[in-house]
Amino acid sequence: MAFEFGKKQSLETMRLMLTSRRFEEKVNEMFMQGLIHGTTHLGIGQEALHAGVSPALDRDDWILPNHRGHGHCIAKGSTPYDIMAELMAIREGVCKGMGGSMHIIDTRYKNMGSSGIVGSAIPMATGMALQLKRSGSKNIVCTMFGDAASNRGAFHEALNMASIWDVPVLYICENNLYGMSVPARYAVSVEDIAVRGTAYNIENRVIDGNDVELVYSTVKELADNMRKNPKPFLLEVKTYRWLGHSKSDRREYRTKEEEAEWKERCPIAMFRAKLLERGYITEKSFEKMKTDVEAEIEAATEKCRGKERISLEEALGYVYSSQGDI
Amino acid sequence: MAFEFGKKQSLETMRLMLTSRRFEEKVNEMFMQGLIHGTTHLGIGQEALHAGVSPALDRDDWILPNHRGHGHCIAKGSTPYDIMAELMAIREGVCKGMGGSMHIIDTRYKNMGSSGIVGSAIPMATGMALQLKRSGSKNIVCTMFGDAASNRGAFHEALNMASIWDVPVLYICENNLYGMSVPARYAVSVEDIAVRGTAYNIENRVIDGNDVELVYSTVKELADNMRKNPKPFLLEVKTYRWLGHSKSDRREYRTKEEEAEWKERCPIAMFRAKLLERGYITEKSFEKMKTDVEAEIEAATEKCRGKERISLEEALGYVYSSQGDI
Amino acid sequence: MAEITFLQAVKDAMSEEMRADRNVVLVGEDIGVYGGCFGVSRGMLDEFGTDQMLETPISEEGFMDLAMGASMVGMRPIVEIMFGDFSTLVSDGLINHAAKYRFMTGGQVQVPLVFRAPFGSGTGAAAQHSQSLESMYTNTPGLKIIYPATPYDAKGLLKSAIRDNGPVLFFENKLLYRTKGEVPEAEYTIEIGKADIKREGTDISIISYSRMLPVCLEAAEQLAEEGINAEVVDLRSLKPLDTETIINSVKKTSRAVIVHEAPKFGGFAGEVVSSIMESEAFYYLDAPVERLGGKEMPVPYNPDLEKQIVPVVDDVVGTVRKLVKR
Amino acid sequence: MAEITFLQAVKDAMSEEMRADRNVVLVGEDIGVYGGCFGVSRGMLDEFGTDQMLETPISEEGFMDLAMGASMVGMRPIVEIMFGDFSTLVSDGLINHAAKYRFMTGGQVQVPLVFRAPFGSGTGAAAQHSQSLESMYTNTPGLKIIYPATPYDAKGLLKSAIRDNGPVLFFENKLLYRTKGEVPEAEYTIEIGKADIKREGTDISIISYSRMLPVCLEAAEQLAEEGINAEVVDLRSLKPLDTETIINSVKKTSRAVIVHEAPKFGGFAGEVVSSIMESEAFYYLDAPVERLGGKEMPVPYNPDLEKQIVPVVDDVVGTVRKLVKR
Ligand SMILES: Cc1ncc(C[n+]2csc(CCOP(=O)(O)OP(=O)(O)O)c2C)c(N)n1
Ligand SMILES: Cc1ncc(C[n+]2csc(CCOP(=O)(O)OP(=O)(O)O)c2C)c(N)n1
Ligand SMILES: [Mg+2]
Ligand SMILES: [Mg+2]
Repeated sequence: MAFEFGKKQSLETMRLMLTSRRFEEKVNEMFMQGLIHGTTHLGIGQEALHAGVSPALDRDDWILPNHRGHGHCIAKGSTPYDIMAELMAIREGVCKGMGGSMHIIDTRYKNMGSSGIVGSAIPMATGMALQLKRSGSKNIVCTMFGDAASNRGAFHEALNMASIWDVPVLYICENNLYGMSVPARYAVSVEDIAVRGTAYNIENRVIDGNDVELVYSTVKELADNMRKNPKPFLLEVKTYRWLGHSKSDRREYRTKEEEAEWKERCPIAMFRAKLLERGYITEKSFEKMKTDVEAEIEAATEKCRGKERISLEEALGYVYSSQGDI
Repeated sequence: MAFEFGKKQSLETMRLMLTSRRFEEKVNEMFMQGLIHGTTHLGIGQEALHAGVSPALDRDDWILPNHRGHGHCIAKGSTPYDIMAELMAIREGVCKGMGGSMHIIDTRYKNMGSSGIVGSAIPMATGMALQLKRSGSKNIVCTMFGDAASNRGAFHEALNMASIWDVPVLYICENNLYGMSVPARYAVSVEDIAVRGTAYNIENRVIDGNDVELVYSTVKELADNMRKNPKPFLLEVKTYRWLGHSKSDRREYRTKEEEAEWKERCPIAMFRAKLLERGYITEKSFEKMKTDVEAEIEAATEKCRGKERISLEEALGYVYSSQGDI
Repeated sequence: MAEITFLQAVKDAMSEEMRADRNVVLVGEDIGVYGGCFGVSRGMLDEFGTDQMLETPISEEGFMDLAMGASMVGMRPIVEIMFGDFSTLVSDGLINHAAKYRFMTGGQVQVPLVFRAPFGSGTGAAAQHSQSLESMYTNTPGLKIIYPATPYDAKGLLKSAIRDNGPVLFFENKLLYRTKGEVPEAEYTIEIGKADIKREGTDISIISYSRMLPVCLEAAEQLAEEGINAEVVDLRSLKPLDTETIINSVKKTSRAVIVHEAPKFGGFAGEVVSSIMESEAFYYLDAPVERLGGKEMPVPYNPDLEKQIVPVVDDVVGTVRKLVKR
Repeated sequence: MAEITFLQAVKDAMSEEMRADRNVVLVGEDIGVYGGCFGVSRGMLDEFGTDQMLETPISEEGFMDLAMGASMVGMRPIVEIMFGDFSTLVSDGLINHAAKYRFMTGGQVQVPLVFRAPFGSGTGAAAQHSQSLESMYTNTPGLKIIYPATPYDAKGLLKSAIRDNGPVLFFENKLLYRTKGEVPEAEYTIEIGKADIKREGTDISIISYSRMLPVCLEAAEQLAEEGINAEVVDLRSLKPLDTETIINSVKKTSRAVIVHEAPKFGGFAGEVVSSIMESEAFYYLDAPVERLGGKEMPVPYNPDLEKQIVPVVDDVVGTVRKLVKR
């Protein structure tokens, strides 16, 4: 029978999902108010992945989410403040304000972040896993990328190498049906991207990406196998992003009906129903958790106010390598 | 029952195979004697492909062989002289001596040649076929590439696009077991490269690339279907190159035994045996054909002597586009 | 004359040429329903349909090579790369293929292909979405390179680029998209390779292109108030470079400064400096020619720093003052 | 001191560093049994095994990104690209990733990666296997670029490159591989970014690098017979550029010519010219600084033309005579 979280983990997981959701809502508001510049890609609707993947990994396993990765970064250990500070481009941001939304990298928590070049983190992740393996580590690398990224040549080259060298890397394709405005059913020549694994002799599977317990138990199973028997795996998770691709997306390429259907399958609502049923939460305790999370995000945002940004001189210090042992 | 050539076609096919074989032997000799500079990649052992592919296509179908393509170029229409002249870098060469062995392009015979960037002709061929289709032509494009080329990202990106746009392009993967010194069994993560078609929903098949009648009949069948119902196909042909990858290859990466086994499966010898059995040739008529071919190649080579090369001024005229209709 | 935006000018140029010739095809990501990442092709899908609007998967290398192949058999593709930064992914198609095929084939083929891409910093898009990469291409024989600064120039030059029978790179600065300028209703084109004097002057030649032009023009206005009469030369095309106009301007003013957004070290200004040094203009110089370029660092997300890394009006004014004092 | 070839020097540098640190790994195509396309790594597989010799599929983009990823977690990869021309395929890894990650992450990671590639014309390999592509990279902040001309410099600089904690590009001219020079048995390194005066002189500074250095030295000998005493400056590193040595030399000689193999237009000489122009050396000039570079064309297969497109001794001699007469 299907895997179920116990009470403690259920609450932690729910809180993580709510944190991811609220964080993105807040970022969205701040963009609308012009408080954050540049652009961002929000993961609302994909919280089951955020709460299902990183928690299923070891603390020292690495992740490389894609550009829609705030939730994954929080799940791996960065605080909402760490990330909000980066979006606000202040010194206390994870990348000292030099990276921005697309590049939330936090090596303290073994998060190598995303590349702004869609798909290029796939070979990078593969190389990291290869080095972990040759250095005798039992840790693995998990990289998430979208349906559209699977059309990049980098995907092909990386998966082939991972296969011939038995690299312990877990490829998670977050198939949210669109790459920007382009439907996967148009741009991706196969129905299930997971089958692309067969082109490299890589085991693969498709699962519902909105069922957090399924995502968690699957990732845990795969990661544990991979530690014992190092080789790559391609996991496709079907999900949906509720908002536009980035700010300034009118979403003319999809129907309101489709959006409504998927909102019916809200990962948080579905999990909430289960927890109510299992008696792990009550309407009241859930609302309480939501307000706590909101308060936490507000506090994190507040904390960014009036914080300093790094200087040109300091920035210049990061252009070239520093010498000595690393 | 298996397809068989009639007498006339049998003789033409045999002559083509012998011409390809002899041409390569001659080029090899000339390299050894320092009469040709640069480098070259010889197709000895792969003659069943040369004589089986282009003759099965329409005159106006395009081909793009890879760097090991002299035999294909002859089969598509260029004379041994046209190509030898190119290798000798004289004006009368197919590319006026500007391209060399790796770039035998002869648009008179709808041969767009190979790119020196392994695998990059795959998307080029796909684009050509797409344009033929949208311009209402019934012609298709056939591109040949090696086992190692199937590891290039360009392969992945091209096949995905060919699939979603129903592009009439026939991809022929000439799996000769090695990419330079690297065995396909090491570098290619699948046993049969044809299965990579499933990653793009592209039909595929594996055949013996040393059986000229099988190659011919298969290509004919696929090309004819493609005309009626435009969509890509991935055909893998298993074969072997007898000589080194290029000049200066000591072939330390494979055994003499393996080479001997494959020479046992010489496409010319196997076809010769059939024709003797069918009474289409006699030992004597076969020897006669061989000496005729040798004489033809010698004549072609002789003809190159003392021919002029183009000047720097003329070459400068090809750097930028010429205007007016094309 | 109507006032239109730079963005509209680019769109009009493409639309007019696509109307006139069905073989002119726009190729790129999210160009259809979405109308392009920056909205350049908004509405064009309705007029031209999928036959002339080829919406691609995220396969930059692949669709560049695909378009290049198609261009050799009748298509006249306009390949839109979403961000100039991603031109790294198509540099092989441009440098090793598009730029060389006419030459390598001894003139058998032409490659009437236009590469278009938005580029530049100032939008908070950070290091991988903000570069000015002209120097990757200016040293490649066979390529023409255009950097327009006004709607009038953008339209006239893009039309010439589309009609050119060779590969042309056309870079559009993001910050110019919304700027307006007069453009005649009547059909016109501008010859590639001709600079334009955007402001006549006698005391110094400020030589620039693209987004830095308005900066230089504003600087010239401020300098005029101090009695310094600067001439502002808009290169418009980097390759071929209009050395005649540069030289004549410098002979007249006997001073020059070159301004671009790309980092100063290794930037295109070096070519302009050398063209002056190698001409008789050298003997007219009353002061050394100076270069103003971007700082030696990737583009930071931090908006305070992002503003500081490209030349601004004060930098130009200061440099000119210093040179004229000499 | 022993006399060894340039090729041996490169091999010794790699072997010594690989012996000293197991995390130094050679990554590339046909580097194992085959010993590398040019034989640089012949025999190294026996000593270092597959753990430090990572033989890759033909997946340049993929294995560059893979190595870049590995370098952030402990590997110190030396990525060999078979021909410098193929660096187009890894330009994304170098320009958008390796050069930027330390900066983008606010100093969280370093990218101790060496890119090595043979380059240049003169071998009859034609347009796609003969280029000198430094200008693709010299405008990229974050990269260091080395073009050694002698075995001594090659060994000392490559060792420094391998020990550098940032990305370093190391270009090896094919025609230099067999040249010999004195190299001490004792361990030594050469600081990146320091030019070397290979011949002292007083009348003119001939500034060059890599394969053009011996050409310039020979020219200097011929000029000496005419009583012209030329100083020959070997840049060795293009980035960082040793402007101090350049400036001091030009102040001494008051004349300069820069010589490289890459096409003149848009070539690196422009940066050197500008560095002189912007320094006090400008006021010492008795003649304009000249550039000698390759002709404005792809490298032709035709060997007569191939010889004519790069600067030769007579070109240098002629230019110097002209400048000194002034
Ligand atoms: C190589 C490259 N091409 C295009 C882009 C622009 N872009 C950024 S995200 C994106 C869509 C990616 O879709 P997908 O991989 O499915 O991820 P999702 O956004 O759906 O999570 C595009 C086209 C880019 N950043 N990099
Ligand atoms: C992108 C690229 N990488 C490497 C090379 C060098 N190279 C030329 S041919 C070749 C092997 C190709 O093997 P395969 O595709 O199997 O074709 P085959 O030579 O066996 O016919 C290599 C590595 C190249 N020309 N282009
Ligand atoms: Mg998606
Ligand atoms: Mg092969």
